[in-house]
Amino acid sequence: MKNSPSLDDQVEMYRKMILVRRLEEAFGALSKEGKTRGPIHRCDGQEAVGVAATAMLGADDYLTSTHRGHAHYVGKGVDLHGIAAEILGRSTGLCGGRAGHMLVADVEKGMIGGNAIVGAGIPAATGMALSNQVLGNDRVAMTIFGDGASQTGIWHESLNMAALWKLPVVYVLEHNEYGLTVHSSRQGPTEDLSTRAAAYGIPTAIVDGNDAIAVYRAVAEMVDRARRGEGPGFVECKTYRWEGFSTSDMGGYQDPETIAEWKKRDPIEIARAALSGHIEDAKLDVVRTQAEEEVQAAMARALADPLPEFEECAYTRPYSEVL
Amino acid sequence: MKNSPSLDDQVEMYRKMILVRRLEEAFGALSKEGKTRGPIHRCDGQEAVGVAATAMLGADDYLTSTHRGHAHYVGKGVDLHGIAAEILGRSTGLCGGRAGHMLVADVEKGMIGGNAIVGAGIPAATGMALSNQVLGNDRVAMTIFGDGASQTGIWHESLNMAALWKLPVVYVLEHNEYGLTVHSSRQGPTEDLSTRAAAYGIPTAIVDGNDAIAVYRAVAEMVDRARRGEGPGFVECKTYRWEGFSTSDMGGYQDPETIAEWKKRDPIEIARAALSGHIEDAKLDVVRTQAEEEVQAAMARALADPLPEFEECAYTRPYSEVL
Amino acid sequence: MAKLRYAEALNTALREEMTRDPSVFLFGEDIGTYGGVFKVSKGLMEEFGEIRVRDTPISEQALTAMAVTAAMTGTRPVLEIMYADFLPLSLDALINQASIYEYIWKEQVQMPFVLRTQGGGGAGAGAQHSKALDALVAHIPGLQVVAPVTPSDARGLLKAAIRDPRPVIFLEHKLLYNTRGEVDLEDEGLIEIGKARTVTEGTDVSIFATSKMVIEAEKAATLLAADGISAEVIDLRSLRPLDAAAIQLSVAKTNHAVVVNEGWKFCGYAAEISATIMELCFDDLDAPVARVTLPDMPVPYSQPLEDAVLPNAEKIAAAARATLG
Amino acid sequence: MAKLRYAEALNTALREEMTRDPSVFLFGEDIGTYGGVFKVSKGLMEEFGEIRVRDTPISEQALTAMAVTAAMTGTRPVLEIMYADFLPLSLDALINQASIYEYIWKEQVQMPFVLRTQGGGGAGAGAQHSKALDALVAHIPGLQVVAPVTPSDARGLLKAAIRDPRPVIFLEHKLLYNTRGEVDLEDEGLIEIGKARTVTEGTDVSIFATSKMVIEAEKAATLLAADGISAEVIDLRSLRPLDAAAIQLSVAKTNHAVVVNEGWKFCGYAAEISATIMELCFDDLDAPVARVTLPDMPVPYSQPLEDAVLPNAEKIAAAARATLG
Ligand SMILES: Cc1ncc(C[n+]2csc(CCOP(=O)(O)OP(=O)(O)O)c2C)c(N)n1
Ligand SMILES: Cc1ncc(C[n+]2csc(CCOP(=O)(O)OP(=O)(O)O)c2C)c(N)n1
Ligand SMILES: [Mg+2]
Ligand SMILES: [Mg+2]
Repeated sequence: MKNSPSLDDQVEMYRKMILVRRLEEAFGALSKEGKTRGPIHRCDGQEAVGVAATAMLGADDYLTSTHRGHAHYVGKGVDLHGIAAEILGRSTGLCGGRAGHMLVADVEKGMIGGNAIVGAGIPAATGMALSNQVLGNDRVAMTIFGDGASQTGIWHESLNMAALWKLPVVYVLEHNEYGLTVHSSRQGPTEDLSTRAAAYGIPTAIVDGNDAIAVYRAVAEMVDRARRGEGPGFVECKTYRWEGFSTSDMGGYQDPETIAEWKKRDPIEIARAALSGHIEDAKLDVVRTQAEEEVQAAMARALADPLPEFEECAYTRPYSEVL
Repeated sequence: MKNSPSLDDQVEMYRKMILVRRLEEAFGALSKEGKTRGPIHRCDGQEAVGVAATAMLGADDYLTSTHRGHAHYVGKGVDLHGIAAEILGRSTGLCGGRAGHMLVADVEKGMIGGNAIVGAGIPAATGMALSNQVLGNDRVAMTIFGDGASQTGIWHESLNMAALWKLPVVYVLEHNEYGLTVHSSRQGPTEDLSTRAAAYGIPTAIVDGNDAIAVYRAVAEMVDRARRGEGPGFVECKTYRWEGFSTSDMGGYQDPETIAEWKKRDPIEIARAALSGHIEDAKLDVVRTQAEEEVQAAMARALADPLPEFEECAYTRPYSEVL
Repeated sequence: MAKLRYAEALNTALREEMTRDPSVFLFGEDIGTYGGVFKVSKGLMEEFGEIRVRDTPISEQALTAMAVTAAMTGTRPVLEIMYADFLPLSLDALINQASIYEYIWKEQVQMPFVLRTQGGGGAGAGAQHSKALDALVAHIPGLQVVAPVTPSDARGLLKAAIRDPRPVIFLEHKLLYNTRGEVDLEDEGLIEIGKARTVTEGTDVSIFATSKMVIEAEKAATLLAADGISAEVIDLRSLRPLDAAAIQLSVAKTNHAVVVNEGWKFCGYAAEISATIMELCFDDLDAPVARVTLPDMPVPYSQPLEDAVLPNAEKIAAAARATLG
Repeated sequence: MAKLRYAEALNTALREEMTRDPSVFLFGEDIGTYGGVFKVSKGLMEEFGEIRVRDTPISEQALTAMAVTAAMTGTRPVLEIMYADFLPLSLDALINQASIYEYIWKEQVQMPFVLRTQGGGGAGAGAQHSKALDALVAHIPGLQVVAPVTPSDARGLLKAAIRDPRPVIFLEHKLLYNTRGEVDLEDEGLIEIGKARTVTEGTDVSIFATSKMVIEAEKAATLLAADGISAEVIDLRSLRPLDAAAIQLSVAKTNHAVVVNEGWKFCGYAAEISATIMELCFDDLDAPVARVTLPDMPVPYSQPLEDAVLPNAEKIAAAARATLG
């Protein structure tokens, strides 16, 4: 089928989803022990979106993300230890601990970056696509954002301009049914949100967000179009948030049965099932084990890393005064 | 036909359109003589939208407008001399000269108000509709805005909430093909803009904006729905701006032939043609003459009125310091 | 007297005002079913229904504009903006709309709305969730801005704000919600907007502080007392309008002033207070007014970095000592 | 030397920089076909094409955010925001995005963009089109803010701003576009951001002014000279970073200072300058620093009302006289 991921791509996506899941679990556990700082937004159960949507991008392509970006970071090839250390505020973190988990950026990997202002990643990627058009290169910009972010006005201003100017940008909606604690049915009048993109004449697709292959195919088509100069595309990925909004969520508003239903559709298991028959189970087990070990090693190293000293990162011009 | 204006309504709309046209012409002439202050945005050729869209509203219903609000003001029943005096900065103006022509408000008439921030009238009416819903009254809020305003993010945030909460608000798009000097084809990728409202499940209609009866019918249906608690409606009125953007427009970007074509479809003539056969020409001539005299009288009086003294309108709390 | 958490005091104020006046309604993100991310509106949707307590989409710009016009047309909206960092999204509605109408429309309208939000650092929330943007809103004519520190003030000022005929920006602090204090629930407890509160009397130096910085200033006063310096701590409480009389009285006594605000320094709220003190008390001042603020940079995430940039008791005490020469 | 209108000087700067550097591009409302409502970009779309000179929809919020990230990825965008009154719509992009990235991302990125806009009153444009919101942008760390008054400075600062690796907010004034002045087109003419300009030397009182208020200050100096008062007029020109050395030197000489800014007073730009002068020059000051600003209210439309509220030469001279006692 057109735009299908190769078997290698599929294994890599499987591996990366495991990296993300284990990372989320590790931080969930640390948080319960009181060893993390600030809220952490886990994406357990949604890994297929971030990992598969970014799988066909090069390091030259740009990605912008949200407060819930771990799968996006890993998908875009950002170093796992660098992410873990940043989340832990270590000086070895990708941003030296200045950014924290919601704002990770790695320019070399085209990940610029996480964003904790809901909706802000959308014009950000659109501006990068504008830059690509002005420079005449063939880079594509992508932004992954939530159903909640789709209610912001800046979403619309951005999509309008992208469609008008045929900018090379791909919009990936990670629809997990919740904007913080409010169900999407109480944030907007329609179930699908991509109809709004269609109103600008932007090609849209709706896919099962827990099926990495489906996400990959739909997004790859849009990326190709964008790279060919045919303008923006929009993919709505339907998924669900297993964990609370963040580690500080007090819960009580998600239905346990719905969570249980969705857990039956674990994106990692779906990816694995698609591979079995093509690749031996034992080989896939090795992939999994190695991924798990990689997370453990990254976490252990990050936890042992030093916190930054303020002097290393005091800052002057254009900040007119520091301390 | 359902929701059709009565003959009396039609005559009244005819009369009000003449009031507006003569007002625009009077200000155009004064401006050429250097006797006005600041830019004035005329609506010659677009009168049917503002006049007909508001014809079925009561004084209890709310209307918000734009920088190009003269037809909206007159449609909503605001006193002509009060408008003229405000545009001339006189102390007898509806706002004592503090507001100027872009910001006229007359709370008793439900006109609150003009707005020179493009797009700002849209959440304004939506907020009034929210207030109506909270208070449980049966007032309707309406906002008239342009094609340019339809590119602002706040348009979308507002329409989403109106649809979600079934607010009693009617959105009337006065599509005159230009946002300042930029043609609508260079502001957005699609010819019709109401498709965007449809993406929120809001009922929409597209009408000939130069035909007062067509505007009236479409809008009246939406007003009725809104009043019945069935939620917002959206009417896109296709029209054209004969004059430049404002009295300070240096021109050069509108095609004279297109203007000439549109002038053949003068909304005042269309309204008159619809009446002829039902009402004697002589009677309609009297209506016209009286309207023209009303404008002359209002202008003459306003021009003779005094300018305000600052002391009358210095202002203290909550403004912490004045002069 | 009840001992309430700050968040509970606010909750009480909302309940009291909603009970008293049916035109009061609440809206904002996550304030309904969940009761607000800081639980300030806990239980109110159950009590007052979904029309008067409304969860909203993430649309701060329109929400603020809607609060302005809803207030103009018969209701008293109380809008929660989850973080002060999002105030820029509210600013067109505040600067170009709320600020102008009463005057420009010749007193035809009033806008009795309250915009509640919370700002400030110390929670590891990062550069986009830790700012105190007081200066942005305090700059706007026609708005009143308050920032209560004690639970009792929180209740009293919120009730006053809801009853006020004009817009009030109500600034809370994420690290205050769990602090406790006495609240006299028998008393109506209204607090007049525009009046400062003397926290500690003193004779050597006046420390004017806002929001959570008042607590740091109190601690600084203790540190200074150990050095034999008597500091007077004043909680400005009403950032706009300002209690100029209280400022003058205090500086006339101490001849030295330190201003503490958690926002940025350059063009920040502390600049206004510093300039005002200099204008009002020029002859009384023995030294320049000192400002203790966030440095002019983003709030970093990692604990040692965030600790280094936030104003605190030690920095305030050091500024006071420097002022005394 | 050519005598150019201010708008022409800006146009020249844009053309020079676009010719020099293909990564410079312009976008904004009505800047292309029409050449900008103040005709600053006249002829540039014809010359550089529609990709590099782009008319945009009315979407200030996204446009500003896009300037930030376009600047991060290899281009040098120059965005025109038609009126400073619309800056609130740009503010999330400036405060929560542009302000933070270079620091938070550990210097991985720079953002060489310029946001041009124009503010101020005097044209009968009403409360939503007459404001000087300098304080809003000057408050933001990581941004530089300039406000040239002469055509020569307009060209030189715009060229410097476009070449600067960091964001620059470029403030023009609607009543300056038609003013004329000498511009040396033979010379590159770059002007360093961060340096004030002495307009008139004097010994009795220092008047620090911004944007069009510099012209009013010059007129005030003439009025004062008639009274035998020698005023030194300094054009701050770079609102941020501030030329503290120039301020200190001048006040050391005159011992009296007046600050003039067309924005609101409370928490306004003048408050920062006033506080800074007091901090830097406390022992030199013989009187409190005076502020001359727009009063804290909306700009009314009608001529006598607008005239009454705008700061002008008479008010500046009066403040200077009062300062001298
Ligand atoms: C402008 C803005 N408003 C509100 C918030 C608070 N907030 C953070 S995440 C969030 C929900 C976002 O929902 P969605 O976009 O669906 O992302 P998800 O959390 O589901 O991944 C909210 C309201 C914010 N960070 N920024
Ligand atoms: C937020 C904002 N951006 C830009 C402007 C400048 N401006 C005034 S009117 C206008 C065009 C509006 O177009 P449209 O909504 O179609 O109204 P029309 O003038 O055609 O009636 C523009 C760009 C403004 N007033 N407000
Ligand atoms: Mg979501
Ligand atoms: Mg138009």
